Amino acid sequence: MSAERSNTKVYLGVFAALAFLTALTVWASYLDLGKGRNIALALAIAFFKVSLIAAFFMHLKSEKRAVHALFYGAALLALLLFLLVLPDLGLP
Amino acid sequence: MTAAVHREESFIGKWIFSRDHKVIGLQYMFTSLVFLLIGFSLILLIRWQLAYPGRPIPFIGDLLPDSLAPGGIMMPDFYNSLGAMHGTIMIFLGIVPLGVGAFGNYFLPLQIGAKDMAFPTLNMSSYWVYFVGGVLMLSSFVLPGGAARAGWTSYVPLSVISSGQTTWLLAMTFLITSSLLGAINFIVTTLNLRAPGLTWSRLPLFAWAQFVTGLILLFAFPVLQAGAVLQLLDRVAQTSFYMPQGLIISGELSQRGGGGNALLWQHLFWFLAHPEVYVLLLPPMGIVAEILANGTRKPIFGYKEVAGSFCFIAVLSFMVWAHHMFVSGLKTSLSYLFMTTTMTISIPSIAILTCFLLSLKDASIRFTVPMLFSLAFLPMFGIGGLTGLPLGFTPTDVYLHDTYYVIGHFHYVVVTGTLIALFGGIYYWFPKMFGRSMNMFWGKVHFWGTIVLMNLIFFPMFIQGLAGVQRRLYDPTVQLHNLTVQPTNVLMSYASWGLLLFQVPFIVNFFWSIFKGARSEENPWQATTLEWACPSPPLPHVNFEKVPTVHRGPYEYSVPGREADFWPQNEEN
Amino acid sequence: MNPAQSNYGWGLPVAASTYADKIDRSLLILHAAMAAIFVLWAVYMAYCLVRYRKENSPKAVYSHKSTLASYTPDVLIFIFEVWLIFIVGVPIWAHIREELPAPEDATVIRVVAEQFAWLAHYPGPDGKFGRMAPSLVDYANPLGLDPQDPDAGDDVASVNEIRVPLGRPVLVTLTARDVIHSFFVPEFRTKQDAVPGMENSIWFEPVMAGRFEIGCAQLCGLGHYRMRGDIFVLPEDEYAAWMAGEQAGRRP
Amino acid sequence: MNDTRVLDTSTGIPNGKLGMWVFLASEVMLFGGFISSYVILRTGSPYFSIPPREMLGVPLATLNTFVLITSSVTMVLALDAVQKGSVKGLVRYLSATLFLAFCFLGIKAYEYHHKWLEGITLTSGLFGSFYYTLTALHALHVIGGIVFISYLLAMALKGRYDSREHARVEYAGLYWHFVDLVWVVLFPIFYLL
Repeated sequence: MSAERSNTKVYLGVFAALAFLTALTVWASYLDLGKGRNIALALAIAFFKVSLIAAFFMHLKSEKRAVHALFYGAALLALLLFLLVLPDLGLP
Repeated sequence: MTAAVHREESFIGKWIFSRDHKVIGLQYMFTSLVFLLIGFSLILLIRWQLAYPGRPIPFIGDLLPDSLAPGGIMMPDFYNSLGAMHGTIMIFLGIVPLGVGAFGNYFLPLQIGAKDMAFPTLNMSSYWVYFVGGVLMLSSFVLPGGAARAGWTSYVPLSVISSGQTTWLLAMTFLITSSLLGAINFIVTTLNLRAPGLTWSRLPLFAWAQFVTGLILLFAFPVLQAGAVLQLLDRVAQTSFYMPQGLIISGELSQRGGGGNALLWQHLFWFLAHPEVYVLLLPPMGIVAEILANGTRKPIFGYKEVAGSFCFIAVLSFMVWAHHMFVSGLKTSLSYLFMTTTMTISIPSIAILTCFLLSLKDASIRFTVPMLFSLAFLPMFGIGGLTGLPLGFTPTDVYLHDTYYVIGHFHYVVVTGTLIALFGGIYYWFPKMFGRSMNMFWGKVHFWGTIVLMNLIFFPMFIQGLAGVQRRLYDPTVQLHNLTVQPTNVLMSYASWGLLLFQVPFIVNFFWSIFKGARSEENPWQATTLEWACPSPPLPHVNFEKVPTVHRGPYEYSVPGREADFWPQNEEN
Repeated sequence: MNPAQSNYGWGLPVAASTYADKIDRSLLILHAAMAAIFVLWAVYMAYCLVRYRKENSPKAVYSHKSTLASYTPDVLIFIFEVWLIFIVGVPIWAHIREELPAPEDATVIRVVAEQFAWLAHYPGPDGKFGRMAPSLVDYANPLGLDPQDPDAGDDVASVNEIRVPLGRPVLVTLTARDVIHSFFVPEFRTKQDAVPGMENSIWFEPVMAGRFEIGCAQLCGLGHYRMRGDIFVLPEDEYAAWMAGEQAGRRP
Repeated sequence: MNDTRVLDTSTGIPNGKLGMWVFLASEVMLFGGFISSYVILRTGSPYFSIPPREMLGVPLATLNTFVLITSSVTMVLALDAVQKGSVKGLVRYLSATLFLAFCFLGIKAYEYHHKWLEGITLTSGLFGSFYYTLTALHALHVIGGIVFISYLLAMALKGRYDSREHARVEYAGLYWHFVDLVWVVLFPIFYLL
């Protein structure tokens, strides 16, 4: 049963982390670190939160290879679309 | 899984809203064949206009409403909608549902020894969403505003300001949803419901092709869904995702907020559309692999190379899309990248073709009708693939882009490549689907007529392309540089009407044989894959009497030391 | 000076610009390679179809190993493509796209594409383009040139006709007003989409005088087929006389 | 942690879970397409005017993010409860998730109304267009989640789920966490940058 009990503690821990990160990202947005660094910081925090949710809440950690392949495959292709279109329309 | 209690279903349950993958496969087949015929007949009207510009269309001319073809003479707007709907219907309503929807739904579960798809209800709804999308797309001809007229690629801003596009976009959303539902089913079924012993290296190449196609559909279609929603909002809600600042449309300055970018739609569209053309290509390659192995009585040469090339094509197809945009204002640095990835993706296609050609060596070739179609696929797809090289290579693409060379290229790949292979698939699997075989004499008549006439239609397109004839021209004779090659249009038009005649034997043969064809036993072609291990037509809902177990690779033909020259996958000894 | 029908034959139109022959050579190389590959494949396949017919070889040979030799077609074509891209392709593409001539020693023209006409805008002797205002667009003033702007005083506008002097490169800045068009001159082997909201510039240098045809290569609506124009390549003196005539015709 | 039923699937993952993950992969590409278009036009188009921060209502959006994260936690606790066999816990947490989802929609509706009056409308500029399109699409997914979870709640009240039979709760959890995950990405790119 102890394994079961610790589950709840893990979830509450992740919850606290997510709440803190949300507050952090809002606070960080008020800092003026220059346009590029602000974007990078906000996206980094968002990415960290996303991986927290995926790993613990969606139990991605304990899933089999096939699911990992799907998750990373989709994320990679979304990034590919974004990275390859940006230079064309991005810098006028 | 307790044995399915077999309650007697009503006609509606059994045929209309059936959850059996075989019935859904047949529904897809009949609907897509009807749509192929409709799409084909649209282009026959265009062929008259291209051969004899401005002259009234003989028989059908006066049947057409005056708003479209006054006095039987086709108007440019009607011409553009015929061209746009021909492209859309043939690709999204005809070939993909036939290759993926019909053959995939019917034979993927059989080839992996499963009772049905992973999610039968999802599978049924995918057909009915496709059906609604198809009806909506066709109804756009009669709705006010007429059919879409900005090409099957519906480039903005033309597609935002011209009429008929809203129904096109709505119908496309339905078709995209249907393909996504189908893709989810294909991936989970292939991953999860394989018969015991059916490892990945024993999976038939047709099943490999359908699985990889499912993955391509899954990752590529949602991006067009996003693009279509943005275009729909641009049309309906006056937003300007794609509409640049300060457009002057027929004299007046447009009041839109502006700020959008016209190239964004091309990026989103081609991010889907290039993987989509590989969705058109992979299932037929799977079918050709099956038929070639069976017809040459020899394992396919390089099974691992072909399966690996399927996956390599699937991955690379997401990195080549901008070769459609070399002259559209794409930055030159990007065009170098996309030129290289496009050339790299030609390698796996050549590898697959080489493996198929090397399968003919040391073989014992039977010239059955499916084999005729598969053998014809090889040179025809060869021309299609090779003519893709000058289009992927930027210096030559500058001249050949948007000319008839491009149309010749993709028709050689899609018509004399994919469609011929799908015809071969119909002749090959007809006995399994209906328990009767099609008439082989009329099959050969259909084959020779179709192949010869298709070449008469599509090969002159390269000559026109090199002469610089642009595509989608209502009246080519207005441009002086098209005059010399104009006679080819007359030849191509007569060939296309002849092609319609040669489809009649196929249609009659197809429907006549369902009821009156000669009875055929379970394994008429003496093939080795699992779909031949069940009665034909397979048992409703359970397919196999007992779940087959797989003991060897998919193409064990002419195994030394065995008297029968084929060794089915599910036989123990 | 009608475009002599001899410009266009059954093959490629006449090569009338400096980089046209580069493109023609690439076309030739590619089509020769394609023909060679196809003929080799066809001969091999025909041989197999005859030699390994069921009658000639009743028993097929069972084999699973794919020899290394089976990769030769792929490797050969890959090497050909690498050579084609990096040795032949990249230099030509850079030459066509990035080596734009300097404005001072080229004829600079702005071409605005609209639904179903090409509007050409010459800067005139002062070399500066006048301001254009969408509100001023009307039949007499298709470009919407602003009369008050001093630069616009000597600007020349023309519809569906472009005149350029022989012997100097032409720098064309392309844009569109409503939908995407595509500026295509078969003889110069040049093609570039005119995208509304963007300015794409291309260049070509005619090598012969004459009249060459402009076509629209991107579907732009019901008039797409009749959106044609002419480029007149005039000898230097005739061009100067024409420009002088245009200036003289202007109000003093 | 996986349910202990003998798994007759070749990969060992139950069909439903694999199906949900495959569906979520396509959703990643759908939102990926939208977000890419937004970021591309925002960096590329010179006419992309970004409204001042006060008009965006950042504090309210932060609260909204907090609400959605909490609903994600209650969802995972609901799954945890049913795995331990306590149907009462399942019902309690599912209702909490539903309540929080409705709160999210309520705050979102108020935000829409407030912004529309402030002048950010669908056609006021590209920011407005993208803001409403993307957040409306996300809200539709939230509504889809609400329908799914209320169906689960009804079944749970009928006692359909126990420590062995609760696959659908897990799949609804996967979907709901994905919806929260999308909002976690949408929040900074709309409100903070």
